[in-house]
Amino acid sequence: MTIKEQQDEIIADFDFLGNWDDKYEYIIQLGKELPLIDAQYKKDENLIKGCQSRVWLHVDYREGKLFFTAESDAVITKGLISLLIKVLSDHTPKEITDAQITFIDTIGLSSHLSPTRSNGLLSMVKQIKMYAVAYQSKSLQS
Amino acid sequence: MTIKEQQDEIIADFDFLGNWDDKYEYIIQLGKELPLIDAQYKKDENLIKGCQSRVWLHVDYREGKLFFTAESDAVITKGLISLLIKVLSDHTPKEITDAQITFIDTIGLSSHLSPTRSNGLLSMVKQIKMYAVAYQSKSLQS
Amino acid sequence: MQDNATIIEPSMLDIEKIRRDFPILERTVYGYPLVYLDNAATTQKPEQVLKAMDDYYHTINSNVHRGVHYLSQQATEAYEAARHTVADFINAAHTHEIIFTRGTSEAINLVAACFGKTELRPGDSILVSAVEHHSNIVPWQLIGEEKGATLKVIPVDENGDLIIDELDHLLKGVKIVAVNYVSNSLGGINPIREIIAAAHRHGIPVLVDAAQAVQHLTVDVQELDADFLAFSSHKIYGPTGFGILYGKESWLNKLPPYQGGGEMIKTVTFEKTTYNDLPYKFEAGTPDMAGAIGLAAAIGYVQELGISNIQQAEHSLMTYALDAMREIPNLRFVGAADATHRAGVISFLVGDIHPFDMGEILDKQGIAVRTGHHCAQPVMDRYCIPGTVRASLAIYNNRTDIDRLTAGIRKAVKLLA
Amino acid sequence: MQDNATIIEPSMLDIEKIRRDFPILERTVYGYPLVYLDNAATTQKPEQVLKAMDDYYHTINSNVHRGVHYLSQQATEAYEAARHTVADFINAAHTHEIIFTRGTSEAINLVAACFGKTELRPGDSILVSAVEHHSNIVPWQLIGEEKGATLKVIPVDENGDLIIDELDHLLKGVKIVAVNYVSNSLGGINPIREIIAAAHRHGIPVLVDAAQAVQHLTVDVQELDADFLAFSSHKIYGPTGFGILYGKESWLNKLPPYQGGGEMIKTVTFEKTTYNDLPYKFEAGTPDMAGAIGLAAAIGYVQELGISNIQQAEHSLMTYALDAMREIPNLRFVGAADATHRAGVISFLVGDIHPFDMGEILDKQGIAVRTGHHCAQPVMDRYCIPGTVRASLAIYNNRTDIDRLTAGIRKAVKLLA
Ligand SMILES: Cc1ncc(COP(=O)(O)O)c(C=O)c1O
Ligand SMILES: Cc1ncc(COP(=O)(O)O)c(C=O)c1O
Repeated sequence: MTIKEQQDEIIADFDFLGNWDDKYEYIIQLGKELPLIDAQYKKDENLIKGCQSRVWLHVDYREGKLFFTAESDAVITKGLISLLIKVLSDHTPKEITDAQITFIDTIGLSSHLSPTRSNGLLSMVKQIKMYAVAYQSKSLQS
Repeated sequence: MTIKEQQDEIIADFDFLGNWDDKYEYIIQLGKELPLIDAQYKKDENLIKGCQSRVWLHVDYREGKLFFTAESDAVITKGLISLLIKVLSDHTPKEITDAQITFIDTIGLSSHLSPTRSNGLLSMVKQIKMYAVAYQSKSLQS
Repeated sequence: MQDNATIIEPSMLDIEKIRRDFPILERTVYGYPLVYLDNAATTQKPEQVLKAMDDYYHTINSNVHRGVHYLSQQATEAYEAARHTVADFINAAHTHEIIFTRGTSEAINLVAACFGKTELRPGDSILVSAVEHHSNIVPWQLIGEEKGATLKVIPVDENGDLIIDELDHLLKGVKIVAVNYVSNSLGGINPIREIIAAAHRHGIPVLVDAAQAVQHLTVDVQELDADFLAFSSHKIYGPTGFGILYGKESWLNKLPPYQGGGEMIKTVTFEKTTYNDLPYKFEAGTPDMAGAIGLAAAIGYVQELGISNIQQAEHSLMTYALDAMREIPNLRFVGAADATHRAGVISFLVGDIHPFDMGEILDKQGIAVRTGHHCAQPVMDRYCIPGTVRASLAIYNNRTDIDRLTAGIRKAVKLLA
Repeated sequence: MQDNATIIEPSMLDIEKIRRDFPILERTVYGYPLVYLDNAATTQKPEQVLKAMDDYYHTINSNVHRGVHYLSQQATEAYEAARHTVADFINAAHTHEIIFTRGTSEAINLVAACFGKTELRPGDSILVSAVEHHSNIVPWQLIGEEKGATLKVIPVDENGDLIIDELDHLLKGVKIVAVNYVSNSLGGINPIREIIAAAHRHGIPVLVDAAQAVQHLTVDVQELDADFLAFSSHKIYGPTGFGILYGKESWLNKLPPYQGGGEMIKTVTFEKTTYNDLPYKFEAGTPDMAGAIGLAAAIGYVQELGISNIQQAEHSLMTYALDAMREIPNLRFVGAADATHRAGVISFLVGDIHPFDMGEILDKQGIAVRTGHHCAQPVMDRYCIPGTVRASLAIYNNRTDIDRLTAGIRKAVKLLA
């Protein structure tokens, strides 16, 4: 699936969920399920600046594609991260740099991307994009 | 005349003057007439702190009474000073410390006594009172 | 809940009437009527305060002090009357002991910088407590770094109480003590009388951070014998961007000026400048006239209600809230659990729910609380927690607010646990 | 007067319509309709500004940045949008180059203190001009005294023009230049482009005091290549107690922090504190949310009218005023006599009438002007005068105001001369 298709699928899933409780219940469920980041990667270098909740992000580069694992100590953030990873993992650096992340807005959690919230999710998106740019220029050189 | 009588006389004089122009004209006239302070007394020690206009005040003590001469570089202030001196000069220290200066208020120039105006007139009243207190304690001692 | 609640005396105040002075309380958030329990961060403003500022701007707005003209004199009188209102409110001995600042933070920075400049030497120390707001830590670190002085800390116990048994020992080498009256992160009322008495026995001055105190308790600077005291307008129903530094005349006269500018000087030449008298020596630049007038109106509002009536009403609501929250399984309070040692603030956690998650689910229900470290990271480090959820009260909060809060917490627990 | 007046183009602005935005202009003073010509001290505020602040307090008032809840996010967005509006207004390259302060004075003090701390050594000098406001002299004296640095002064000629022929020579040993764009005492527009260019040739940064410029002229920090620039909200139709420091990103990153407190730090322990990114590094404590929103509304108001339309209208009124005043016997202008080199301010004296007397008689006629040294004593010393009478214009002033002023001066002359 493309990044766009992945996002559309998430949006469709959320359309089924009527009110905010159901949406949050679903995200929280995802947050509880997210495979924990490998313990060795839950270290300070992988910590993303975020005032309210902490987020760790690890990246692997295999066969031209980027794979992410992540963790947060806040479960709602973790749930959103899990969606974000589903959307962006297993794609080429170029696909990731080109991607528009729209689903968070569409499902009504845009406040998590507000620069004023400083909760780590926006920083995480930025960090993923930076990794993608870095690997893209690397792959262009090699 | 007592200080009270002097003030009443001034107030009565001003009652004849209808509008503000006439009152100011009168005060300004007085300001122009005030016998200049003796040149030797127009010195920094006699300068009274006042932001907008400068006021010099000199005091003489003769036969149990205080006599004031004064000067200001602003003519309206000078006119008011001339009234003030007319009221307070040639009185005993005790009469001066006991006196209530009400005429400035009554003739409608109370703003000159506003602590926020810092134009020297209020400081001058305070200074005169301080001289009076000083000479009063002196005369009590001797 | 009602049944086993502590006995609550009827309040002298009509809270529903008070609420009508705060129209923002009628708004909705996500379709729910707003429950505003973030008052320790900033309070809402009554119409009386907004009207006082509007009136100022509509009738006498003008630069103060240096003007001969009518508006300027009216503005100056209103501005200086505000200073008088503040002096009266905290019972300062002199009106000129009241310095207008931008807020508590600036007030503390002013003292730290000016005191530090002349009084701190390498090896000296500054004593703060373990429950300070960053604004009462960082200014001292900044000047300490410059002067080679270090911070010492009055420790805190598990209940959030300062441990003051060792105070005499701690005070060795200390040049100034800076402590808050009420902690913004835990809500505990600190034993500042004891701290001030101990410091004064050693001839050490004390700055009291009263940012979370003046809106809840009677504060009398002479009775406390505080050398300096700071608070913010925006936390006591006044406008943003304004605050107070009280300083004893003798100290304020002793300290060098802080900032340079208009009004704080007497004469200026390029070679030499002489400074103005108190309070102007510490007020550089055009002051915040509307801010002063707004704060005076806020203090007037508080005085009309009566600070002891406010204290009683808030105590009663606090008791109600603590009782109700105690019923929630796995909820634990951070800091003192009883209402008597507390003003305004309830910090809590439920199970291992992250405060940020709790805050978000409460927000979705229209309930505004604060989550995180509350600018008091050392307090969080002390308890080894990432932060707390903080509900904080003001005089317009009612039992409905508390019922909504407890119901909201229960709902959040159901979703999150 | 009209006959020999300079040709005046019709203004693009409807001044009478503008006046209706400022209800205070309808008030009377001593029975006369108010003529407010003390705009260089502080301007009046349009309803749009008061409404923006009222709306803020009525709908989203909340502490910014640290809150998860809805109001706090709304408040933060409005607050940061205000920063964006300011950045856009002076064409800053980055929004985070805009630091919110209490006013011009605080902004200059901030730069003086922080720049001084790391960049000034004994024997260095700071270059100011002979026509500075005290707020751009005293902060440099304070830090100079601490660091052993001294002030040097760009001289001024009889007409009030800065003498910049010797600038390259003057700049020797100078670490920073601080000059105003428009002088508040004389109204002259200073050659800051030339001063900045000369300073930069020597690698010296320049702070521009734009307190009397932004409300009258287009100010573009990138075009000017200013390193720092300061102005006050209350002089550009905004609320009191608020102001702006612009700094080039590179300089702001280089300078140490100013005050300590919440929001300006990243992490705090009692041992060590790390500072936040720009602009927060320089903003300690709860900010003045309403102030920021009020200033943004004021800038919006100015932008809607168009700063070049304002400039043209004010120029036209200035020409009218200077022409009319020139007819008054014995009236002499202090500073440039023509409208082209002047913005907003007319400083004058008549014969040997004391400015204080003139101001009082004008006041009695409902005309508000300022008298005295205008916080620029060195300027008065330069001209050997105790002060001036200063009439200063804003966009709501009209020819009636000027006619009332000239008639008022004539009446004062009749009484006083
Ligand atoms: C040129 C100039 N600089 C600085 C200031 C100081 O501004 P504020 O008093 O708003 O801090 C003023 C006005 O008072 C001014 O006119
Ligand atoms: C105890 C305490 N001290 C200081 C401050 C700082 O006050 P402000 O941010 O208004 O400067 C606060 C609030 O933020 C506080 O709660």
